[in-house]
Amino acid sequence: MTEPRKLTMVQAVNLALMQEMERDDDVLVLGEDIGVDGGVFRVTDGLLAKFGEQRVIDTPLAEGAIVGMAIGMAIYGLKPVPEIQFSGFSFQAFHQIENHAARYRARTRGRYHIQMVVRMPYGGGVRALEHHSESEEAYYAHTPGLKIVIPSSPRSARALLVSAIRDPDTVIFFEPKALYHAVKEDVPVAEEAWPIGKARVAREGKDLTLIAYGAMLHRCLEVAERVHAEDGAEVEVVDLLSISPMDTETIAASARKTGRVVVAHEAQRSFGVGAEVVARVVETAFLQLEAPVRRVTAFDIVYPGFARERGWLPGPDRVLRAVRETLAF
Amino acid sequence: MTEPRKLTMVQAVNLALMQEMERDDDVLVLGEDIGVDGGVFRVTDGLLAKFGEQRVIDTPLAEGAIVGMAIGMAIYGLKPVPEIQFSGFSFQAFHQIENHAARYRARTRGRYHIQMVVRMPYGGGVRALEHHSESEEAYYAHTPGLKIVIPSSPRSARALLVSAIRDPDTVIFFEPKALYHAVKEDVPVAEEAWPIGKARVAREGKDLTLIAYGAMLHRCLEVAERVHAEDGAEVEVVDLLSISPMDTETIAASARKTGRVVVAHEAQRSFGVGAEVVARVVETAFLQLEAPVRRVTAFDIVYPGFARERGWLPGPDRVLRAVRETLAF
Amino acid sequence: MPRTRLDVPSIEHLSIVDEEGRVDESLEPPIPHEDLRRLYRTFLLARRFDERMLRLQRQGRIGTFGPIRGHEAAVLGSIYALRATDWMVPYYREWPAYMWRGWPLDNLILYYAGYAEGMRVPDGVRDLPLCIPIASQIPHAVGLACASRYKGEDSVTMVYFGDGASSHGDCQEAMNFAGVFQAPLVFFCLNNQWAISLTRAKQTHARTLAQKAIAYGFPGIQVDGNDLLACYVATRDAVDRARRGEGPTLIEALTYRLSLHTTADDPTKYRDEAEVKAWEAREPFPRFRRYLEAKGILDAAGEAALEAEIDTEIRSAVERAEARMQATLVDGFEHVYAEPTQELRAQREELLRELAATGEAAHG
Amino acid sequence: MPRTRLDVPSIEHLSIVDEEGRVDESLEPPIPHEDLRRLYRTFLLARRFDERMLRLQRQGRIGTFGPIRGHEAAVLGSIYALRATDWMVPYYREWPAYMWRGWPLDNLILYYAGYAEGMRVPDGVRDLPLCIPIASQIPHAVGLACASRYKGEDSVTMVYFGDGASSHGDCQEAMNFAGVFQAPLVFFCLNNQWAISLTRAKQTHARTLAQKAIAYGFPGIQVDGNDLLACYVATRDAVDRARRGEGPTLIEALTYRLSLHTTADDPTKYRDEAEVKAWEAREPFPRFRRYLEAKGILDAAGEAALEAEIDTEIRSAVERAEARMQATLVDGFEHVYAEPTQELRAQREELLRELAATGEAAHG
Ligand SMILES: Cc1ncc(C[n+]2csc(CCOP(=O)(O)OP(=O)(O)O)c2C)c(N)n1
Ligand SMILES: Cc1ncc(C[n+]2csc(CCOP(=O)(O)OP(=O)(O)O)c2C)c(N)n1
Ligand SMILES: [Mg+2]
Ligand SMILES: [Mg+2]
Repeated sequence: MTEPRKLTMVQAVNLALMQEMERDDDVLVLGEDIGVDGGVFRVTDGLLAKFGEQRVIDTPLAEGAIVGMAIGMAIYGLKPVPEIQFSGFSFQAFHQIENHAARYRARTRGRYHIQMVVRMPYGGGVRALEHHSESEEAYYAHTPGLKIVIPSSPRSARALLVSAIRDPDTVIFFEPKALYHAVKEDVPVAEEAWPIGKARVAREGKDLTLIAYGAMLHRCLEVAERVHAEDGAEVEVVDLLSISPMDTETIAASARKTGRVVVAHEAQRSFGVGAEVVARVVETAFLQLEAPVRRVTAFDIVYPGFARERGWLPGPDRVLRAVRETLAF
Repeated sequence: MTEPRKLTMVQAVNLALMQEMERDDDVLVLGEDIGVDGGVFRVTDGLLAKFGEQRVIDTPLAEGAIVGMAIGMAIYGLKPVPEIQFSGFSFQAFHQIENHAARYRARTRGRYHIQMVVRMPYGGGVRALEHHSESEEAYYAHTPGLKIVIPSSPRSARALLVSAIRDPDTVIFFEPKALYHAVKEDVPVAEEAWPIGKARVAREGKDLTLIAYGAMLHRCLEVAERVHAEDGAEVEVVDLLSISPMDTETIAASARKTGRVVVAHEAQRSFGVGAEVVARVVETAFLQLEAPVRRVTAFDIVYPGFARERGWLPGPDRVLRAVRETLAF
Repeated sequence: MPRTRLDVPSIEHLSIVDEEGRVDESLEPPIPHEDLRRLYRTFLLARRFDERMLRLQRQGRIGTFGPIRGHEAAVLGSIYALRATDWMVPYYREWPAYMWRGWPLDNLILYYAGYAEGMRVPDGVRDLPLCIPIASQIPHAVGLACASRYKGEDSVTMVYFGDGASSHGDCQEAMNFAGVFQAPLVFFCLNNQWAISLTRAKQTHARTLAQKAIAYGFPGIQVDGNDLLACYVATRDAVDRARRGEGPTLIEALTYRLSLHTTADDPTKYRDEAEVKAWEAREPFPRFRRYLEAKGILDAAGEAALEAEIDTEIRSAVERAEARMQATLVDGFEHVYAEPTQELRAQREELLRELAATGEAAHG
Repeated sequence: MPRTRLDVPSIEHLSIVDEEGRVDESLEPPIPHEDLRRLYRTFLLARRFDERMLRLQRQGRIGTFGPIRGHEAAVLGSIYALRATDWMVPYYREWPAYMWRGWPLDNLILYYAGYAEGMRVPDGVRDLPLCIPIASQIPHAVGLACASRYKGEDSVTMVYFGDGASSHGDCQEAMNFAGVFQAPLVFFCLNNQWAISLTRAKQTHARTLAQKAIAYGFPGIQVDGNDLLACYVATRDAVDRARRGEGPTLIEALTYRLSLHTTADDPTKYRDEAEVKAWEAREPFPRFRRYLEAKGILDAAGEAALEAEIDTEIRSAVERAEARMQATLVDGFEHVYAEPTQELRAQREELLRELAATGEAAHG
């Protein structure tokens, strides 16, 4: 029981929910199909049997009301963890998040606050129809009062979800669905909580900084290994983990050291998270920069259907080319 | 009748609507209080009397249905111009815009398209409560399939709204409400349409590029004059007009010429339009850059109420400091 | 039976004190005189405060706000049915309820002068702040109601909204949730016949708003919203039912927005003075006063004293509010998050440097 | 009259052919035999197509999709009441309607194989593409209906949605708009008792979905959704009323999702096989076939031939679809805007350079 266990991300998220619900009666989950069905990805499997209908609430089909109801629960003092079945349907609740979740603490000068984690599977790579494959993090990240967290592995998912649930502010927790079953990782059974707002240097290097998060991280690590093997260059890979607050210090330190930066994400390019990374790099490491900061992203087109998804998602090849060109600049 | 007339932006927008509705029976307007009341800012005044209830539609209070209904009309082939009473309530319709308006052409491979202009007053400076003073353009700009237009004066409002109405794609048209009555400008009575996607060099200069849009433009022009008078430096001021598509060519040409860039907007800083401008400048003018690109924006805080609005909105002083520091870098 | 008629619940209209002040004694609730006196005082206070706010706005001392004249009986009749441990979720015409529940008046003035701190709900008071995005507060009430029940409390939640709000998805989704979860919740709709310039008739094709409850499977009732007693009785019954675990109720209170939508509004553009006059004749204040007079609760001397007392109370609230109008933008960096982020700390420094450079103590 | 009962419209249930195939002749609509034959053919085609799609999915030749087994009578009965000039707004269980309205089968296969071009609605067909975000298509139907009327057409719009969708704000706002604008519109709710794992009973506390129409002030009716004739008659009446300018109707068709929610779903997690069995006994296909047999429209020989014909039709549709599965991402740059933007042209170049570099002809 005290040994770490190899878990998938689905199991790791489930573990975090189980343990936090055991630990704190005020934590509860709600959403579509999260109870009897255990969630369409089985992330909430077993919670209903263990915690009952008052804490594992199958709701009617209405995202606005799910999040709105959760906000009311948080005003009361509970710690709801609503699930949006797919991030593509989160805009149905966006007004509740922007109008209220993000503002309630400021609006009432601290009298109330919204301790809520909105969980949602996001991202591509699972051969799904539109609205089931897109990446929406940038829409949320622009909103003061919210925190945006994106884990990249079972262990980080578990450790960050625990922190998100305990965080007194609203956290939008994007779960890269391509990773739900893709990798297994040792996850300690004992409590583990990682700080929100800290990036992680996933691989050290001195020649170029490659910044990513979620499922892209793995493609970037792959590229770093390949560049090491084939070109002898050392790519430092930064896993953001928290999109907002963004860990400017870690980014800046790495950028100042390497002078060359590439940022990669699945979302379309323009007005995305990559732009913010570029801006912060320019603001904090301008004098050390030896090449323009490159963005490797999906193209600015509507999701083209999964038959065309492989080219739409930025794969290792595209990252590799950007890295090589930036190294050669 | 053929002479230009001095109009406020409210009158200029009204003129564009009048003339386009006269010209094309398929153009119609809908929204809350836009008929009998003529709009809470009087922008649609007189339209009901002239075009009747079938084309000037006072709707029940539901932004999602307003935009959703307009999308249906556009699928049919009409050219609806829904109004959202304040941009702060546009998230209530955001799912309709992101899920449908932006995607319908791609989804049906061109069989249907959404020729619709969603008009909304936006921005601060009018001593209003929360949701009535914020700037939401970045949320929309990240969405492929949409165009985002922000005029900066009566004439540009008229000429761009005409283009937006005729544009076969969905345009989100943000009207800077601080400018509704603030300035009068000559507006030609005869048809005038400016291309969407083109920025305008509002003032030429060789020493620094200052990029802005909407109400910020005027604060920036003021700064440029002051820098000219007090420091003898020539600031080039670029008025974006179209946030998406963004006119990278104009930005790049100016940045390459001056080597110093400051971008200013009312919206909060992080993940905003400014970040995208920085990214494009870095991508297109890296070798000419002599200073980090600076962002002058609202702080990343929740709208603090209008008693604190003056400090929250980036005023000329803040722009001036950024310009001077960038010139001195 | 190939064509079968299915049962549908019925909808009632309730009135107790009519326009002439005649009381239906079979329905008259037994309200202690002390409470009637306090209700009357709050009514008068709300009325005078509303008038003073209009003057403050005209003088530029506060910003745009929505007067509440005409809504007092509906709000007070309903809030009187609540306990202090019950939750109250308003939109923006419920000042009388705030007053009833012990808010300092200066908070409201401060808020409408552009100071967010006006909406710091007083400690211990189970009210939510005003809510500007129409209908968006209604799902919160479902959450509060279910949370209270989950924590084993027997408290009830009441949420207010307008006729306009009833068209919004947020309202309709919330009612459906409340029905499904049998939430201890009262939906109180202030149908004041207008949503800015849109009449009730154009807001929905349903004959009543009360009948919308049928869509969600719980009781709906229409009351005379200018009749404080009827509003009280309907709410009391709904609150009792909710407290007993019998689920939500929708109450539609028929009243009228006698004043402007907000101070930015010009109703002559869209409504007939004659209609306003007709409703002025039905307005709740004289009716409630007549009821109290008949009960011997009010007398002329007492009223003059009360007016003077209220005038002083409002005057000192304005003074307190204006004394609190000390804005520094730096405060805006608090309460964005529980702990300021790295980025916010940096931006706060930026602002402080800027203030130092300009020599300004604070930004207005 | 201090407590008055207000009138509320009533709700009817309609059935014409019962589970044993007995026909209520007083209600039986006069459908030409040729049409009955075509309806039957489409029904069978839809059924066989659904089965084939399941196999294709299991073989990995298409992606996730939602089988439609059990919904055919409701969809065909209702779509039969529409003219070609009327608009049809589906969600995703209305393939029989697409088939009825002339869509090539290969489009559906193509779509579910991940090719957006499958949803290029055939020219001249007034259908909308499938809609994935639940209920979000419903307001579009209001727009189509009002637009048709504005252009002086007498066409009607029909929109389909599920029991789950009825809880969504988009649905409820749209119904309210339709009532206010008296839109020529039919709301057709396929109440198949489940929304993935949520039962009808937990979707709303209302006894019927039909009664939700009362909230919006227009007629609602419940029909046996496994009875093609009842679905037709209810829709015909609603369409006629809409065409005459008498506004919208809500039809709730009681049916059952006999298969999986989608191929990614495992219903054994949440529902009882006994319930499915009970509904299998009521399923629409045998009932409709029995009705046609009694009319002498079907015979065994004809049916065997029809099965063979349909098999060939589906087989060749699969072939055509697979021949069309030629993806290049470059196509994705088309139809984002009417004219590609400067930025998109640049990104397209980027992609082409990338393809040239890797020597790939196209990205899958
Ligand atoms: C979501 C949203 N849309 C639009 C507005 C602008 N607005 C403010 S009040 C109002 C009318 C509200 O009418 P009703 O609900 O009847 O309340 P009343 O003001 O009549 O009391 C509108 C449209 C808003 N505040 N929120
Ligand atoms: C807005 C939205 N939320 C959630 C989903 C995920 N989802 C897909 S189908 C479905 C259930 C739909 O139920 P119903 O409306 O009854 O239609 P049915 O599938 O039963 O025919 C859900 C929750 C979605 N597609 N859209
Ligand atoms: Mg109203
Ligand atoms: Mg269903």
